Amino acid sequence: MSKVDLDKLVAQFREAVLSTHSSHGDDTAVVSAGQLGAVMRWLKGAGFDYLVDLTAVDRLGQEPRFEVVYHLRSMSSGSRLRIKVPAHQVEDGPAPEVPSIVQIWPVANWLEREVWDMFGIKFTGHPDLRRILLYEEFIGYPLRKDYPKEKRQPLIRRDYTME
Amino acid sequence: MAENYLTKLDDALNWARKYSLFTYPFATACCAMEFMATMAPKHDIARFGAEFPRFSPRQADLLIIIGTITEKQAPALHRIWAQMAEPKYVMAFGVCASTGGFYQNYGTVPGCDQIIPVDVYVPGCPPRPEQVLDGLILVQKKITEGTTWVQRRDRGEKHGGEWVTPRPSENAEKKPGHLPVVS
Amino acid sequence: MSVDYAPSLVAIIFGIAFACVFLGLAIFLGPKREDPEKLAPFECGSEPIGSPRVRFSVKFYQVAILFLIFDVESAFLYPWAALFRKLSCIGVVAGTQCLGTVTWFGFVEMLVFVSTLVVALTYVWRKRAIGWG
Amino acid sequence: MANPTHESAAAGPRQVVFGMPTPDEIVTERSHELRQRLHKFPEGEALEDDDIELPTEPMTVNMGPSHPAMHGTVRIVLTLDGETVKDTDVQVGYLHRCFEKEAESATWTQVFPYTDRLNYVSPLLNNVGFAMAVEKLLGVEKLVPERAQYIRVIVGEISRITDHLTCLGAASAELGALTVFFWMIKAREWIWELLEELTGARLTHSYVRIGGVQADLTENFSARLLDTLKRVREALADAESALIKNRIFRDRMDGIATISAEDAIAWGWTGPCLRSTGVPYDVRKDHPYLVYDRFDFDVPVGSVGDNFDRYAVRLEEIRQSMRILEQALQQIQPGPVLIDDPRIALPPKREVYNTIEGMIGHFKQIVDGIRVPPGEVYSYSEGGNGELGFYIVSDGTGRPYRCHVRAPSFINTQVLAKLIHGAGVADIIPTFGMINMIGGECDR
Repeated sequence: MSKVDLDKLVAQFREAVLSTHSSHGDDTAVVSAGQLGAVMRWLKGAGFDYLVDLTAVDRLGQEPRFEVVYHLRSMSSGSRLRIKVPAHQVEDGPAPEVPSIVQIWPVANWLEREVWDMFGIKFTGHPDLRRILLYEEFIGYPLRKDYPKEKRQPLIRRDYTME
Repeated sequence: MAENYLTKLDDALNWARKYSLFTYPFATACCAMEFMATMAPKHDIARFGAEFPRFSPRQADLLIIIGTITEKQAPALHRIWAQMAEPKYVMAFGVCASTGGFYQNYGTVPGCDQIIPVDVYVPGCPPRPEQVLDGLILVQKKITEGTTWVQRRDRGEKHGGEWVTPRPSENAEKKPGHLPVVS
Repeated sequence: MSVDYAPSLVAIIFGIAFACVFLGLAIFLGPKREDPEKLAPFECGSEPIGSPRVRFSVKFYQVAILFLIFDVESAFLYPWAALFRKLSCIGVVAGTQCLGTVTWFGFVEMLVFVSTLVVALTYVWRKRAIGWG
Repeated sequence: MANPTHESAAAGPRQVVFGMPTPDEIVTERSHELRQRLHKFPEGEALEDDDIELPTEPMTVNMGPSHPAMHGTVRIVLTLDGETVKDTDVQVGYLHRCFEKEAESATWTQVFPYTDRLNYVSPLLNNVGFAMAVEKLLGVEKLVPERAQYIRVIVGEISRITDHLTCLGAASAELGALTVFFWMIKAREWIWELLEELTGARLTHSYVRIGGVQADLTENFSARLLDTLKRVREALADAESALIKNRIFRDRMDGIATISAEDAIAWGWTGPCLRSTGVPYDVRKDHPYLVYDRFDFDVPVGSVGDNFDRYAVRLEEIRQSMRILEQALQQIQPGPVLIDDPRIALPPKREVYNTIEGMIGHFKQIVDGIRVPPGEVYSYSEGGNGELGFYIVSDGTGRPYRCHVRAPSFINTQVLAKLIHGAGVADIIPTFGMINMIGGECDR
């Protein structure tokens, strides 16, 4: 995405866009969670008709602990954009909330369910927010930095003494 | 050593069962690609009588667990093994099925023998088709010797038998079906 | 002409015996270990949901019955074809040659049989009972 | 002991007690309903018995995780009305092997074996994708030697051919054409022999390194590759002549699961599936990476976007990959295959044993991993099933802080529910086969 689009975005949403930077050729805009729906709708109107990817990063120790990362692409011009949304996690408080964009791009359905499954970030307005990769009985969110890698929660194990 | 347990009729039956193993390929991951190659004309599994994959546990003798077994898949695996008609044999195809391979994490079962008794483990990630055929020959040898898990159980051998199986540690809570969570 | 039915009798007996031997072998020699989990319905490894006793649409029954009718019809063609030479030949049949006069009786007989079923077929076709739409 | 089945939120499958309702229950329940329907019809017409269709109950069936057509890792809870599918709940995750958590505890080079097992049908394309992402983060993608880039293109296209061969073979087998399955697997076997010689493994190669590739091409590799491609072309021609004009195959594939271009874009489709709907989006053409801009090949595009178009696009893509291979084999020049920057690539063994810097460099790199400057990058390449993206965040240590994979199979499978609504049960198999969902990549 050329510098122009980024400036247009900042001009359009002055208070929503917290900061913009560009690293390794990817233009990034950090947007506040509240305005996310409006920004995304505007971007879709501005030609970004393709949601490439949606994921999250757990930056344990920094203040906005989670940040949800969206990658957009415009089919016509081929330009790409990354939108980041900070999500705060109060110490063992309720799950962080980010508005869902399933209404804008249907592809976000499973992607948001996966971020909920792996990070515990709730997407308000998502039609069917359940775990997608793990089983319902799983407690905790594995891709968080404080979840140990080998902490298994087995559904079923063979009991040698019973045979 | 195991020969004297078997009578002539059992010998004949085992001989027949050995050469007509109908496989239930419980295929999940990358090893399935290698299983296709084992079935394909070049490394033909049909030479050993195990050509016909039966996708219903009622008609299968040999359950081949092909690929990684995850915690979410484990109940399905146990249910299919339980629904297999007797006598049933199990072969763990690949390192992930045998010990969980290099996926030692919250989502993967560390080896399918945590869920069902296994007769033959075929190492390799994925094992070469020759290794798989070697594993199949090993299953056939165990059938004739009478040392497969099903035959041991029919003879009433408890764990006190000569083969060693991992025992749950003493502090494991005594609920059936649950080992302590390794943290 | 006395037709010797002995060979067909032996064939029938052999067929039944063959089936009984193998079923018997399976029943007597096969180990039996039933437990509730083994007898549960097999649904690709998942917990069985819903009940198989569900009211089906009548289409299935219709198509099955229609198939049965026309299948049995084609079954009648076999004996007819075997005896076709005898039927349409007044006089002695030497192997494949009919020494007497050749008549149309065999052919017409089957024509009548088939045409009645063709009438049934057109009726079913017009009522769209065959189609899967 | 077994966990209770999850009740899907949508029209959840009713948990019917296992047992037949008694006859009088049926009579009372049905006659009430029938009387209601009769009242609706005017007097004369009600006697016409054709119109009254007894209400049928939907049947709930599991097309469960361990199903030959479901690649063993997807469970579909089907609500069927006779043959037509009324409601589906596609459940994935049965092969979730926690790639992203494993990547966080492995050094940068140790992640390569994990990337092999993402899309395990075309492993080298994942290797190349991951290596390019890390090089982009390091900022050295221009310094990768040219011969290494050519070798990456060559092994990548060979891997793409095996991907499409396996997908077409498996889909034909699921439709009953077992002979075509054996032809395709035979063709793939020839290619695997070649790759085994080059990389050491038939399937899990781990051949690409950050900064280049692990070893140079074996001697007269190009001659043997061209011969293999000729034989693969013959096998492909046999398969095509057997299937393309086969009435049964065309009836099962034509017009089934069609999707419009707008829907495909809205649902995030990429790769052969998107191209089958007419959108010519191919990362190799739109954002050329490595040396793809030096070859001329065209992007096969379907028209209707049904199952047969996806089959034909993949078939044509195999031929385009062969064209790329032939051009790459001519243009390749001798030269180094690994970047000679000691901070990134391992020094050659000769130096490791003889010089102290080589030994220390080798030791540091194996133990602590490559020092990647902190930052984040999203790098994308054309995988077997679509745009394979790697979003990598580094905090400066030798291990990735976050390594997310944009998995084309995970996103392509999402629209399966929409494609099979109202279709017959038998149409699920070719539709799922043509989406080419690979468990390792879908569930990561």
